[in-house]
Amino acid sequence: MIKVVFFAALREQLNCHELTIVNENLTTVAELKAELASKSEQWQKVFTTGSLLSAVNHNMVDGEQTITSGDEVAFFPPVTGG
Amino acid sequence: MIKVVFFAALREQLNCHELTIVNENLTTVAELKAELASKSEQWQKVFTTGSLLSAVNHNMVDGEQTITSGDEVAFFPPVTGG
Amino acid sequence: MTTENYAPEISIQSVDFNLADEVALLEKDNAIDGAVVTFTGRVRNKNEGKDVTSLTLEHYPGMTEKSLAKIISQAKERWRIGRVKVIHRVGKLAIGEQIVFVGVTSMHRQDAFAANEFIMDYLKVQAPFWKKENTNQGEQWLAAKTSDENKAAKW
Amino acid sequence: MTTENYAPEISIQSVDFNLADEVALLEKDNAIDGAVVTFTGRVRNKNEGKDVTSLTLEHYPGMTEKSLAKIISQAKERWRIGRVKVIHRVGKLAIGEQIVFVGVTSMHRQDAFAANEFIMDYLKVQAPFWKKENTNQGEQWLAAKTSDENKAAKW
Repeated sequence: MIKVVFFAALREQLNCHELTIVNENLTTVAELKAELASKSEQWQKVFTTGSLLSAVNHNMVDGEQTITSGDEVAFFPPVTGG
Repeated sequence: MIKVVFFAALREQLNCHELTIVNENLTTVAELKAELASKSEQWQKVFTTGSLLSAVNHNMVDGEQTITSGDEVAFFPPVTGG
Repeated sequence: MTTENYAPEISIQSVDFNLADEVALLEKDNAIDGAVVTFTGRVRNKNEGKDVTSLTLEHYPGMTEKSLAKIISQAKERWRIGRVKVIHRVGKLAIGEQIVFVGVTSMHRQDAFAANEFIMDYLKVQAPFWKKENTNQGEQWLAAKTSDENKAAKW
Repeated sequence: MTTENYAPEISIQSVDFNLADEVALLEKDNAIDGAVVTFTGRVRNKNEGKDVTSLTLEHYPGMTEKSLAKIISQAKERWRIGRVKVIHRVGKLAIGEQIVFVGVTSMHRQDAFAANEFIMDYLKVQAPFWKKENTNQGEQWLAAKTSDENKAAKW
């Protein structure tokens, strides 16, 4: 079970802050993205945005990052704090 | 007439903050320094210190700087503010 | 990992902060550090020609603290600095309100200057904050700037 | 030329200053500048292994203001900055007391960071201030540091 969270513009575009994925066959962030993209046309569009960032357990990662049950995966646009 | 002022360690070594020079033949800061150095052995010693800085009318200058009557010339050690 | 792990160096808060109080804490019982550099970022009234009326700041609780702690720890490895404080506000902020504070002390001034700017440059590209701008032409999420990426890449 | 010509950007004073008040003045009616960088220099309790008990600061009235005005004007030519304030204290100062304040505002943070450090680096080698250190081994005038010359030469 993977907890997935979305922030900022992404959260608004998906109209979703958090969801849980139970597919045990997902082993990387890239695979999780593909799974999420398959949900609908809107999700497809959002998850093919090149600038999307991802984090696993609060660390910024790239698509190759492996994930396991219990992980928290986050997707969000480039950050704009400060 | 040239007003000459001294600061910090220099002022203490010379035991003098300010004096007036009336020699009208002095045309540069270097010449003024030589004139001051000739006052005594102590002044000679102080004015041959390589690191001495000089200012004419509140602008940092080198020995080539010309001076004219009415100028204020200052001599002091390297600055240590901040 | 709780926010308290990072106290007192990091604070994410919706309430305002007081510059003088923060600097007093950095200096308290700290006679060894002669230099204090502070950065304060505030909501500007203009951005790219638009009149801004307010900002709304969102962040990723947990990851924010972790990423700031990592940035501070990198700064401590690179420069000889004493105390550090980073405050970032979240929620809705009006024009002129303080958004972010970075304070760094050091024995020698160049360390505090460099570390402070480094922390700000990295915060800008690595800490999970997002700004929504409320303008006279509606609201919109700010786009990240390439110039910020370049500044962080310089170090 | 009177000191008033440089007001309110430069102040040479024996009394202490208040960081919060100075920053408030830099920010007042200034919603265009989102960045404020401050540097505060204080009397340290140690210098080159000696226990310092106090400092005595001497300066060259008239030239001090002129040299600081020139440094500020150079900073304004080199960076896009808004407001600047430089305060330097003179007279006898105890450990922990504030010696110098430089505050700079700008629209973009790198300008305020660079201009502030530039002003401090130039002040250190060009403004006519001299420090006498009162230590447990007697009093002595501080020697200028080559490292300060090198820092100023970098710009």
